[in-house]
Amino acid sequence: MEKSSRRPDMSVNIAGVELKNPVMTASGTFGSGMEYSEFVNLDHLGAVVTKGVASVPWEGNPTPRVAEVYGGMLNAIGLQNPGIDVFIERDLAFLKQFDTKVIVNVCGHTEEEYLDVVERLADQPVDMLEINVSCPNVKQGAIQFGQDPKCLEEITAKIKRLAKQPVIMKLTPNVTDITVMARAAEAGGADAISLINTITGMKIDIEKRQFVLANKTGGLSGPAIKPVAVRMVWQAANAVKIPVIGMGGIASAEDAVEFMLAGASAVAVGAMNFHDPCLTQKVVDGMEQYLVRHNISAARELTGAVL
Amino acid sequence: MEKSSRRPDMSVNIAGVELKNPVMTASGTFGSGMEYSEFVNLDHLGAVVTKGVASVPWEGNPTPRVAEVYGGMLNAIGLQNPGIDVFIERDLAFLKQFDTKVIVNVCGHTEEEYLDVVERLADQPVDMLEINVSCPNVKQGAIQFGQDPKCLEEITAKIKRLAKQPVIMKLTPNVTDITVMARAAEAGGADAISLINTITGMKIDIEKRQFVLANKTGGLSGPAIKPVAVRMVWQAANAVKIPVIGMGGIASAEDAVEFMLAGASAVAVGAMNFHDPCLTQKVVDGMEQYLVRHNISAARELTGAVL
Amino acid sequence: MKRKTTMTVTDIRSIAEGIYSMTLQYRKEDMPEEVKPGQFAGLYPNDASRLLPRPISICRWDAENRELRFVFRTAGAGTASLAAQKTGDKVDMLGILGNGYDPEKLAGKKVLLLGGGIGIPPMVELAAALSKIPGTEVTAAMGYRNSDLFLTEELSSYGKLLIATEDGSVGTKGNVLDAVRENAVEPDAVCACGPMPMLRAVKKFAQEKGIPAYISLEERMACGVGACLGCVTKTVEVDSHSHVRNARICTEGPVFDAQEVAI
Amino acid sequence: MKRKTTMTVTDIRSIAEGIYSMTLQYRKEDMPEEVKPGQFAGLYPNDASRLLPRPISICRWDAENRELRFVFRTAGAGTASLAAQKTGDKVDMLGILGNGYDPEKLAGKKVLLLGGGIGIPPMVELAAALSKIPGTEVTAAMGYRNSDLFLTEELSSYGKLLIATEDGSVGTKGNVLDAVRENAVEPDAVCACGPMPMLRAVKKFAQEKGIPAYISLEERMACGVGACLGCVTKTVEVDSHSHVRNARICTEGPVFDAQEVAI
Ligand SMILES: Cc1cc2nc3c(=O)[nH]c(=O)nc-3n(C[C@H](O)[C@H](O)[C@H](O)COP(=O)(O)OP(=O)(O)OC[C@H]3O[C@@H](n4cnc5c(N)ncnc54)[C@H](O)[C@@H]3O)c2cc1C
Ligand SMILES: Cc1cc2nc3c(=O)[nH]c(=O)nc-3n(C[C@H](O)[C@H](O)[C@H](O)COP(=O)(O)OP(=O)(O)OC[C@H]3O[C@@H](n4cnc5c(N)ncnc54)[C@H](O)[C@@H]3O)c2cc1C
Ligand SMILES: Cc1cc2nc3c(=O)[nH]c(=O)nc-3n(C[C@H](O)[C@H](O)[C@H](O)COP(=O)(O)O)c2cc1C
Ligand SMILES: Cc1cc2nc3c(=O)[nH]c(=O)nc-3n(C[C@H](O)[C@H](O)[C@H](O)COP(=O)(O)O)c2cc1C
Ligand code: FES
Ligand code: FES
Repeated sequence: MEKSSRRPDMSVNIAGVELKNPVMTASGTFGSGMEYSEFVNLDHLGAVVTKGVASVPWEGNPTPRVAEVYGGMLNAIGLQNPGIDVFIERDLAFLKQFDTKVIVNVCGHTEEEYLDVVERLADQPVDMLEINVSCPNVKQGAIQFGQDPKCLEEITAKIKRLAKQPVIMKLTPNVTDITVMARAAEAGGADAISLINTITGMKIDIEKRQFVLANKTGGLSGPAIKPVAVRMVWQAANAVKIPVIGMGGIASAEDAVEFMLAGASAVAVGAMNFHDPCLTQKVVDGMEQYLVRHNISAARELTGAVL
Repeated sequence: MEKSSRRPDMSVNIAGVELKNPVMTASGTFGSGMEYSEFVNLDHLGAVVTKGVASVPWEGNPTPRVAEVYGGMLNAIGLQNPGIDVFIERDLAFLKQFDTKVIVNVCGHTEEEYLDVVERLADQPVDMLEINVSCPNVKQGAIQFGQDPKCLEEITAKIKRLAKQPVIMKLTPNVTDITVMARAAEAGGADAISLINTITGMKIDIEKRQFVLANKTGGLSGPAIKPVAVRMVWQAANAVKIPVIGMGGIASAEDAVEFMLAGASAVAVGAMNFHDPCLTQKVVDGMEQYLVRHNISAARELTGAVL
Repeated sequence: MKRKTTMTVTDIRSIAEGIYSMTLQYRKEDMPEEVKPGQFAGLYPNDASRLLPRPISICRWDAENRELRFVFRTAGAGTASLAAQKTGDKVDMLGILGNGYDPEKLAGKKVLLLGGGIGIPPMVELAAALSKIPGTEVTAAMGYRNSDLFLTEELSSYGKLLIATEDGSVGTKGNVLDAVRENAVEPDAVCACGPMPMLRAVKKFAQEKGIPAYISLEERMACGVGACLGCVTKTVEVDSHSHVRNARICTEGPVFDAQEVAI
Repeated sequence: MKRKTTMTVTDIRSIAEGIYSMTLQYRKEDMPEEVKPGQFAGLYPNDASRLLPRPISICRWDAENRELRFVFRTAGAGTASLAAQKTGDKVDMLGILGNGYDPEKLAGKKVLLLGGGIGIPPMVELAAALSKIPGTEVTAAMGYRNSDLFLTEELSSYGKLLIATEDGSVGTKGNVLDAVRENAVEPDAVCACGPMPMLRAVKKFAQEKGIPAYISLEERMACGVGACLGCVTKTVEVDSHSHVRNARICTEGPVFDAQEVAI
């Protein structure tokens, strides 16, 4: 087989936004990019997706907030965040320095809180919004939007009316049928969907006979959930026309390619950043090598290309 | 702390059936006990749960039917089975030789098929029935019973009307809210519930760019799913009064204890039998040692005993 | 009796590009009663995240030294982890698995052994077993990709050895059946192991000649002991265990009469 | 700069029941600019199913030999896997993490170092650093369970060493503060690391004496670099990074002014 001598085109287009490559960070696993900028050059990433931000500062859950489990981890951070004001002033200002797209993950307890953040971001240097309607770790609100198709469609529509940037709805895997939720987001006017958020799990310390997490349950992420995530991305991508951003346990460029083949237009690296803080860069490089090895001229050709 | 010198009481009672210990085999991972009887003395197990059996022989799915994934495996066997006649004649006859309880796992495409098997087993040496309304790998039927609470309640009630043995309804984790399904089974008259069945997953071979399983999707099992299983067992046990049989990724006695603390009255060892064919025996022994170490006089005291 | 045992690596080396030979020794108390050619074992990778045993055919059984020899290709992470073991390391093994070939059935015959690629290793133990049966004549035809041959020394010590290479660099250019035709071999029975297209051709070849063919099949396995029903092959008749047209390769196989499987 | 680097084990041994001392050497090109007492590193278990780094305090930094010494207890499977490493093995490490103690702030003072159990190791590097600052006087009081002591030789070489044991078999019977009272130590500042009840007592002790106390906190961590917000401690005032009453132990800590955290 002849190999093209030109470097493959790594760029992808999500809802009109051109990313230099399909590799993003998964919200909440990369802070606002600041901490990991010591390890990777943010200029090399397709996009930085920030930790969820709300209209006011949130304290989050009591500790322990994280637990290691076989092949992954549980977290119940509870969406601690400094609130939109500090976020704009400090975190967005920091991210503006880099030649990468900025996607702000938005959380809230109520519809109003989501809309408040979306509005505040309207005139900010933000490329897309990702709406977290799927956090399993906050008691009140949030998860219901992500588990009821009617609620999801409605909140999507309301956000779309206000938002000045393309809107990605982030779906929870804790549902019976992900295609129903994907279609609801699409019907509400979402420009893209991203999945999966964490799967609710639990760990008990059998010596102390107590829950390891103060919150009792937490969200499972890491390589353990990858097969479930790939399946849901495949189902969702086959159910809607809008682009799908795939994530869940990506630990290598090969995993990222698997998500693209299943139907993702871009991917996000999450908990495995904690295992290897340089992982995002390695995924970008490895994906390019895969394209070269398979003589594929553009990353976007991978999307849904399972035979 | 003073340690009791008497051996702890390992027996548990599930719906009136006294098991010598809480350790069972998970359906489909232990054949009908014959294959593993070369490795473990079946007399030492609380119960043997057989591979799902239908009213007539089923061919199952095309191959590949299994795939290894990080920390577990995917399977899409498609419930291949020799049918109830051969099962009674050969497999039940074999199991009758052992001093252990026999739980027959029942599958079907339609209500009639389930009821047919239940009826055929009425006068057989069977201690309990486990109804698999949760197999993700058969195209037609089955899964809908397990994902719709009304269907689940109805089929449970119909089975209960016919069954001569206590009925365990086996729940699928592929639902939004496991407590709804647990309550539906209880409302239908189930004597116990067991969970979790496998979580639907997928693996793509990125070199060949094709699905690894002929069925495309398959059920994920093994240590990877344990945190999800423990969470669901805890939720279900807190939602119903009937006993819960816990499973999903058990790889050690410690894992089994974790399920008991979460609320299970008994546990089943599944895919990890394939990793260690002697695992069931080790779980029995290790659980007894745990009880001794913690000065707990009876295994049943573990149930729900997380603080 | 099947058991999961901890074996000791007594020899490990690369014998061709990406092909490893690994010899594992039993502890005295773990010795199996019998090992037949064509049987296999499940080797566990030394990696806490990969839990299933890898089915690998027995290449050679040395009862005196309690040693099993395996020859395998590094196909993925599991076999790569096995290839990284060193002499003295421990490897967990599930064995002995499968039915194997039946040398008695082949006694006194002109037996043609066909091996393709990583189907070659089990032919060594089979050739050794057959060569011990008086009046039995062994001809082996082995197919390689190129001149990077392996196990030829072992094989040629038990009978005539023909070689086919895809690139024609050694022996017949083409596959093993090309070599058989080129050398006008006229066997009474065939035993084969290799990729599916080769096995299909062998089945046809035997059918045409009206001779029995015993072929060793491969499929993804989970349990290796007949419990999970993961590893079935389609059969022509209803299988006596499954009562459907599926036979478990790990238990009823991996060696089947070619005319009985629907490949 | 923080980096994930591959280190080489140059020494590993058990120094008390269940307590291991492990020395890791940097490759030349990976050398950190600075290592402060009280800082820590994330050590990765050699187990493909356990993915998070284990936070372990730096017990000693030997810049000349590019070596970090760690002393840890085998608390679970991760530390057990680390304890099973051998000289010459490779260990992945994320470092250098956290703020550490600030020896300059303590210059010229009578500093009391308090360590309990597995909180003892970081006190060695701190004692070494303080002992180099002219006019600074170090008294260390270390609490052990029983006579199975460790690191006492190292500690006593930098100043006065008091010992408390739970069973009274060596030194004062009781905890480190019992030893401090028994010996009527009157420090200008306290630095402490150990279990939470001890740290609470230290906070109270310092408050009563009106002296500063710097305590090193522990919490379950995922990233170790401030990104996941897993490892927070409650603070008295709103934290300047988080803008809530939570500070990240891995980044703003692990060493905090005791009066600033709500423990
Ligand atoms: C009865 C039998 C005998 C075999 N004998 C040999 C032999 O002597 N030498 C040799 O090199 N290979 C042999 N194979 C093939 C060998 O089992 C696979 O190459 C090996 O399992 C690949 O494992 P991996 O982890 O490196 O690859 P991966 O692709 O990472 O494996 C992932 C999973 O798929 C399974 N798998 C992948 N390829 C195969 C395959 N071809 N057949 C069955 N399972 C597969 C693995 O066991 C594992 O569970 C035999 C297979 C069977 C069924
Ligand atoms: C800043 C800091 C410095 C530390 N310094 C030392 C030291 O010098 N020597 C020493 O022996 N121990 C130290 N610890 C505690 C040490 O991190 C834990 O004992 C270790 O992580 C246990 O890992 P494991 O896999 O053996 O246990 P497991 O219980 O199997 O670990 C499971 C998970 O919980 C985490 N975990 C368990 N216990 C603790 C704990 N006490 N603190 C934080 N995370 C925990 C592990 O990191 C892992 O992610 C320190 C902890 C922190 C936060
Ligand atoms: C510590 C942690 C914090 C997270 N915080 C958020 C968040 O604030 N908003 C959100 O949408 N998802 C959050 N997630 C979910 C991840 O973005 C991602 O969807 C999930 O972890 C699956 O990917 P992974 O397996 O690669 O981690 C968080 C995940 C982790 C591990
Ligand atoms: C190969 C295989 C076959 C299975 N067949 C059945 C079945 O016939 N009926 C059933 O109810 N569950 C079946 N299961 C599900 C298991 O009984 C169990 O619920 C699940 O695998 C989770 O447990 P584990 O993680 O310990 O394997 C099967 C699982 C596997 C791996
Ligand atoms: S591998 Fe399980 S039946 Fe063959
Ligand atoms: S461990 Fe992630 S913020 Fe501290």
